[in-house]
Amino acid sequence: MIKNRLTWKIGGKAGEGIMATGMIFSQSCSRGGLHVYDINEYPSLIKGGHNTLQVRVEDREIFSQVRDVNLLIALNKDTILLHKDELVDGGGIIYDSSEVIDDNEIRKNIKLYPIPFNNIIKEIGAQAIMKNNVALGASIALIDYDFGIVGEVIRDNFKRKGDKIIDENTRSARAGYDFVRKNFKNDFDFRLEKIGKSGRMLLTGNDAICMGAIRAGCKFYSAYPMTPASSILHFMAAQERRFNIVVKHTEDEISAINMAIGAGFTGVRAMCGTSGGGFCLMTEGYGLAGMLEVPIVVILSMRPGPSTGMPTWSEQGDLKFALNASQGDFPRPVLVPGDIEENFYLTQEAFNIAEKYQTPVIVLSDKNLAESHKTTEKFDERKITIDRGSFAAPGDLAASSDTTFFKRYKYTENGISPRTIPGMKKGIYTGASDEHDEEGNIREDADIRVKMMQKRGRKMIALSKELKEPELTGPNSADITIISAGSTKGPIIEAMILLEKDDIKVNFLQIVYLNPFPSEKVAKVIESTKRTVVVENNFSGQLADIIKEKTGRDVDKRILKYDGRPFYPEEILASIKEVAHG
Amino acid sequence: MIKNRLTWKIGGKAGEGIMATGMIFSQSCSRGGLHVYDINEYPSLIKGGHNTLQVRVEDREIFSQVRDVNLLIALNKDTILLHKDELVDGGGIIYDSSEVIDDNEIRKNIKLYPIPFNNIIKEIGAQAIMKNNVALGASIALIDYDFGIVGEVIRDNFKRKGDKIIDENTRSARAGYDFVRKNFKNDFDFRLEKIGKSGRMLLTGNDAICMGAIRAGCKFYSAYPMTPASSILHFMAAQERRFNIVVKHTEDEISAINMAIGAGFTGVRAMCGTSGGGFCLMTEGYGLAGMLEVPIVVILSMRPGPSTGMPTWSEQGDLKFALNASQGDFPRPVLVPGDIEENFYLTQEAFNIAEKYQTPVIVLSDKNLAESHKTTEKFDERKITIDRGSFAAPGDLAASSDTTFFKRYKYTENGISPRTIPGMKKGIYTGASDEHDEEGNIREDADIRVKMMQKRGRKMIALSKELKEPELTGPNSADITIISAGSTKGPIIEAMILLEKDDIKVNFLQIVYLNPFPSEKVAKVIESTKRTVVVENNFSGQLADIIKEKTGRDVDKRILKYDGRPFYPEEILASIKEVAHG
Amino acid sequence: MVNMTFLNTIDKPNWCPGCGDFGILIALKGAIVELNIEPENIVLVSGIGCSGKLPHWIRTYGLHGIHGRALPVASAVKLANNELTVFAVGGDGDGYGIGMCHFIHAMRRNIDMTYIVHNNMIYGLTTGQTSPTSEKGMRTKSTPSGVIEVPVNPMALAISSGATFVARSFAGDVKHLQKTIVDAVKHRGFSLIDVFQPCVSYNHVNTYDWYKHRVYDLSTVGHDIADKMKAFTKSQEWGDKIPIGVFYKVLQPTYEDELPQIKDKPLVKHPIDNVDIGGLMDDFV
Amino acid sequence: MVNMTFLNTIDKPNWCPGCGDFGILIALKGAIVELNIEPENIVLVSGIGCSGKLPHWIRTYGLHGIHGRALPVASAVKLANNELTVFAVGGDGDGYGIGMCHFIHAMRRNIDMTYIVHNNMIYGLTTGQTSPTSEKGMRTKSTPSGVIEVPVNPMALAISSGATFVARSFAGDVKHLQKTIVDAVKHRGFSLIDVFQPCVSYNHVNTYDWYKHRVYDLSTVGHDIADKMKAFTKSQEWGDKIPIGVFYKVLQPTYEDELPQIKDKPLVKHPIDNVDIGGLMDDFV
Ligand SMILES: Cc1ncc(C[n+]2csc(CCOP(=O)(O)OP(=O)(O)O)c2C)c(N)n1
Ligand SMILES: Cc1ncc(C[n+]2csc(CCOP(=O)(O)OP(=O)(O)O)c2C)c(N)n1
Ligand code: SF4
Ligand code: SF4
Ligand SMILES: [Mg+2]
Ligand SMILES: [Mg+2]
Repeated sequence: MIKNRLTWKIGGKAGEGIMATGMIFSQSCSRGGLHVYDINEYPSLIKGGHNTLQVRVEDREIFSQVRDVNLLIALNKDTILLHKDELVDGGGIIYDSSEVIDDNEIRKNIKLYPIPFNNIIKEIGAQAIMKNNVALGASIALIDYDFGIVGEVIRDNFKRKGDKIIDENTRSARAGYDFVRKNFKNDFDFRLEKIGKSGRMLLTGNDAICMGAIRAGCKFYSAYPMTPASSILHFMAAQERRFNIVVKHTEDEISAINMAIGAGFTGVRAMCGTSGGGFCLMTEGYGLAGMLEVPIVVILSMRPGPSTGMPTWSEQGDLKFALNASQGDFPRPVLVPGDIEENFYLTQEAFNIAEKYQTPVIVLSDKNLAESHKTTEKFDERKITIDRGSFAAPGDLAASSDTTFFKRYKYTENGISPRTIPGMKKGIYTGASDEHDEEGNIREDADIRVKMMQKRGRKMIALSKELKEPELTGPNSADITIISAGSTKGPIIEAMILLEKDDIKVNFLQIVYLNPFPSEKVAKVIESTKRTVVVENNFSGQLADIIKEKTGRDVDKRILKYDGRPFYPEEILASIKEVAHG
Repeated sequence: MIKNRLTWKIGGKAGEGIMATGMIFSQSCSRGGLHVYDINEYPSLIKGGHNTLQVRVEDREIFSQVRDVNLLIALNKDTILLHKDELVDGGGIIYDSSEVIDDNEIRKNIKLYPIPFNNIIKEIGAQAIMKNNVALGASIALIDYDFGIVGEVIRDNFKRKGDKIIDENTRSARAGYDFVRKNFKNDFDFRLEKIGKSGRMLLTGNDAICMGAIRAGCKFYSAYPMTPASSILHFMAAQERRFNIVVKHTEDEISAINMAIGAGFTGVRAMCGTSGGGFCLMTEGYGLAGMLEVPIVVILSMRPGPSTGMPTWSEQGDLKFALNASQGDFPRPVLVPGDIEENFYLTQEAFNIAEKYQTPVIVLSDKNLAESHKTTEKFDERKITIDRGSFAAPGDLAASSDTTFFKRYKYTENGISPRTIPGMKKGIYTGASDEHDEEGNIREDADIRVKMMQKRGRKMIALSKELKEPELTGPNSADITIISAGSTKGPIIEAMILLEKDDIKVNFLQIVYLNPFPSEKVAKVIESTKRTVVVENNFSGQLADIIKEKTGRDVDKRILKYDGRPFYPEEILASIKEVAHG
Repeated sequence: MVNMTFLNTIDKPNWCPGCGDFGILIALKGAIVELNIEPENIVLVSGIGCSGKLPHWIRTYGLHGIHGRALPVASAVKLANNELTVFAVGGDGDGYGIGMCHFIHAMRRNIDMTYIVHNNMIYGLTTGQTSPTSEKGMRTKSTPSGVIEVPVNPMALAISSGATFVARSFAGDVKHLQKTIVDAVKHRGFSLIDVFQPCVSYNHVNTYDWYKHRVYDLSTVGHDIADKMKAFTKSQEWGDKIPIGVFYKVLQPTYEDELPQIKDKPLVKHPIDNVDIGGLMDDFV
Repeated sequence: MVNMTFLNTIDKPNWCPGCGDFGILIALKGAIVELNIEPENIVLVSGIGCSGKLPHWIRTYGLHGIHGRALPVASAVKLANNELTVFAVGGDGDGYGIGMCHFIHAMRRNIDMTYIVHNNMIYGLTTGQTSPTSEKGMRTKSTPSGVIEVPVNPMALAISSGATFVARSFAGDVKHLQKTIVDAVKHRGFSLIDVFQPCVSYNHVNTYDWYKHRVYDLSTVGHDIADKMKAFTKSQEWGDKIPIGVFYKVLQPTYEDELPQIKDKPLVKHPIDNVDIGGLMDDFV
């Protein structure tokens, strides 16, 4: 019997509440003090497509999904056919007993738990859609988990819908639970046991981005819906009155970024968010923010391209696009959080960088990070500082001329000029998207042009000095160093845990600041390691290209995956072994 | 006395016909069998700003402007003040004698030619605006050129405006000519003499792009006006009835590229053109063309960014943007012509690549190339091939299924699939911006995704095998190798001519195909040269970055200019000497 | 002779059961059969949305492009080959939201094509946010406290912008819709059909019933489709009674009519292997 | 007390001598003085074009952004600090061409701001191409054989889209324009002023004289600005007589009115150093 190490997976038709049921399971585990990591798969259509939610539960922190499944809740036959091979020996399938299953198709060592969903539902007088809950309850019984917590979660989730709904859901789950207790032997190999209250949150990367933004004092969020960034819009909109934020679903992404610029210019912390196709439409505004030196934060949540691609799947194919978007040279800081905590802290930091350096800042995320839930300790607010950068001092303003514009674009050593915002007396200026002088007047003189390009350029130098260098995770010297950025962090760490059993010494360098890039550090690490690999969720190895551009060094291997699915730790493990032994 | 080596410059207020007058001079020289290269400077405003046209004339092919000016036509006092220091010893200034000039401000060895423009105009009963022509005529007398050719050019240029206009213009020029003959000694050091009829064209880079497109059979051009691409729109629109082309000034650049896609999909050769800001708006459509595998040609004519930047000036700041525009990985061929001839041939080739590889192709130009005139031999049409790529053969069509879509995205060895267009019986399919199977049906399966990414990717491999490797200009082995792309070619070649007198051995590698990048060749060249420099019209050295990404090699020096002005050969010369001796 | 079977695809529509999009697909197929246009001479261009998937489920040429950009693509398809019958289809977000700029400009251009908007007053494919036609006060994921803007009025905009055939129909009335499509295709010029399309998954306000109780056909009340002012007045009607049918129709030269370049033959049929630029080069000597 | 001198800048306008834009600048300055708004509480947002340079030549806060995007920027300026007086200015290409999508959607949003369009029926700064308001048949650099489209009708579009103050004026009549601007600023809600602005360099058709002989003020003919249908009828008038003045005006709640978030104080005045997310984190436990 294996306790508190389980992957539970539910699958069925889109639109049948699979995700909601899975979430109740995730929350129930988290509430019981266990660690949870879940990941969904669903097509870009609303009803009828195949959906899954896979929930991994352990008693230690979990960093990603794994491939092996222990218990499969199949709400339709497709789910069995599609996922039976993911089951480990001794794993089980809960399914509708009215489904005819060809025994030969299922491996011998898989346990089958047919359940008469319809009968049960009829018996307790519930609606057909309650089938999910029956299955959920059944699974709780099999794994021998505390049903009380599940009831509690159901209660909390449906609070707003009233007692009747709570009751129907709870009864259905209970009926499934009871049915299993009564009809099957208590012999399922994989069990969960609560280990006390955790106080941990269960949240997605997008949730964390929103919390980071709200904590940073973001007062304006503008966006046009686009998977996988849409849930940021939904979150922010739901919180707009509680935290005094204006959230605008705009007519398009062009408007979204230009609105953010208007708000940033006026002095509030402003953010917009989208995915690749929408970011295309934002690129012109992105350059505008660079030229006007208006602070904004742009969340770019990646999904597989090119073009519409695979809207509900995951990829990291926009690294180079983000780094080079919009015409001309200007500071383009790009931050790449690797997990849910980093989403929170880096989004918060992005606002500081944006205001301190008066520049747009991109936070690069992806669908895998955006929508997967993970149990996460409450964020440590002591780590938060709010740095609003250099607003013009009252003295500067008082001393400023009575006839000219304020020197909003003053040449300074670090390139950062004192900032004024509308409403400030004597701070008046007009910002121009054309090249301009210190006051913002349009100028085409060669010397002014050169000075302004250098002034803006110096901001990036100053920023690069301030940022923390990436640190190696794992042993200081290793046979193989993995370099990566973004949501691959989770499966890499899990792969490293698996590798501990092997004699391959591996460490991991996570690139968090893609620009300014920590070239020296990366070059040093590559030099001091026997072999270097990158792990990337894209076709061409964009990070490896960037590393080469910045350090001149080739990595030894590009471990790439571009089928729309994030890496499994097992895949990374296998590739690393190949590199080690090959 | 120096014959047939002259730089003539005219300057005055915008909107006063300076450019037109300068063009008459350029054409008159070209018609006389001389070689001409001219370059304009003007601000982004319509009237009153300072304009110049600088015309360099020699009896050998000229590749760029030079800094030294021999004769300055100053239509206002500003022109004298701004440009007197560009004059060589023995140079002259033609100006309005009513202007009060402080003799101390002008170097002793500059010859002054004050001319009573207003009197002359009054005498011959012409309008005030004819001043330019008087000045032109005066300059022709000074340099002792054939007035007959000037008269001929005036006649041709104003043919459509009628005899009265022709007469007024000619008489004004003649009056200026006669005035100089009568009132000044025939002692100006710099002379032009016609050397027979040339039959050469005098045209800009944009003219050449249009001719290349028309010759390639482009039938559809869509654009939204944007300097320095606007004159492509004007050219194509003026020719649309002559060559049966539909030219559309669209509501925005988004529409422009999507229209080009619609036309390309339907089977005509289609092109759109813009500058950086407009290209931002095209990036989403650019990815769409990549995904749909629709051939289109995109002209991206660069100007200084970021954002609106310096709309009427020149820069090469969009290299990395062009290479990485739009989300995801897909084939993105980028061609960078270096002179007017290459504009013609490469635009023509771009259509072949687009259709053969069924992909969007970017032709990257800049304002310097777009708007400067150069005498150019008529294009050699024997070099032209029209390769329309693989349309589905009648046999394929006949054999295709009666119930399914045509396999428009068939997996093939080189990634290129047989193409059908609307109207073809049995070729019916629906192209999708979503990931799709061979028939275009939307698919999210991992294996189909991988195969399709690889199929599209293979097209780039096939293309890279077909393209000509860049060749070294100059000696095979050298002390310094210059690497560059685009319009820097001209001043580099001129600098090399200047360097011939020195003992520094220099050669030049021009990158024409920025993607697929000739990595091997470039690496080999860098390795086999003592020192490598890049010459780039941008702030950060984007080409040098690309070289490093592709070859892992640093160049020894980045010679950069980013004040909105193209390089003078003299500047490159100085920098090269520094590298050689420093 | 084209028939329904030919038009059917092997992939089956994956819209939610009961979605109004099914009615539009059926009406469109019906109209094509009724008009008897060869499928290889039809191009259907769509944007992104539930609506945007339609071209995958009808066996004509199709281009399923990007969000909001069906109209420019479709316009150029027609200009490139004016012998084709061209449709643009898409959603209300697609056409009246992000695509608004093209919408207005396509109408004043009057290219001979038919634009069918699946107007479900919601963003379907992105799971239920406000659309430009969502009614004021409507609560959605992106506007949990209710929409603040007044909705766009596609009929009024079309009448104001030069569209020469302006109609509305209802996906719940396939016969009416099919007839409207047939009339639109027969009309020479740009035709707009705004189709009330119930979204059973995310719009629980504007349901089949909601529409059924409100719509009435303009042709039943003696509406004069040639009268622009009357059409505008009708476009302002909303509430308990909502007109469907043709609001406005006028004959104007099409964009193509004014292009001598394509008088003899469509662009796509012009040979290009040997375009003679000799004269053009001479112009520059 | 603000005065003309304060508003003057050291840089002088570099529009072509005689350009209609000068009239607009003078009227705008006059209106600001008349309204007596402190310059530091004014923000002028523009796009790109000759028109777009205006904010550089008046000493208030200004943002000269990108082509066609003045409205979203200006809208957000107002939402971020609703104590400011916000103007958007721009050209006809800027606002009705590339910016059309924002134009329609800004109007239905009814944020309290004033949008002044320098409508010269041409692209000025790019040296004379067709604009969306160029008349049919007009020959320009981009349409040497004449424009094929019918022009957009900004008044009709505004009336159709929910703008609550819809007016037209003429740069050649500074007094009229100044009064119109003053009325527009006083109006609570989105105000559109389409200004006939002669471009002396590139539009040789629609000149000062052309306008002078045609325009008449609606206020002189007893036009009822509260009547939407009448306003639409008036919007259709074009030719020998062209109406200027206020076409339509109605009081509706502004967008800001429906945002409790900014009832007490503007967004920009909310402290942010220590936003308490404790409760929010608890929601996720
Ligand atoms: C540029 C861009 N922004 C956002 C999206 C995401 N997106 C896909 S469909 C859609 C809206 C769908 O609404 P609608 O157009 O009304 O079509 P429906 O699904 O309701 O038929 C959006 C915003 C996208 N694909 N591209
Ligand atoms: C995205 C983009 N496309 C094109 C341009 C080039 N451009 C600058 S101004 C302008 C149009 C000017 O016309 P209008 O808006 O009517 O202003 P006007 O100059 O007439 O006042 C254009 C197309 C640009 N700056 N940005
Ligand atoms: S979400 Fe709405 S519009 Fe989309 S398929 Fe379902 S019912 Fe139809
Ligand atoms: S080009 Fe026209 S609009 Fe622009 S400044 Fe000159 S006259 Fe005014
Ligand atoms: Mg919709
Ligand atoms: Mg204009």
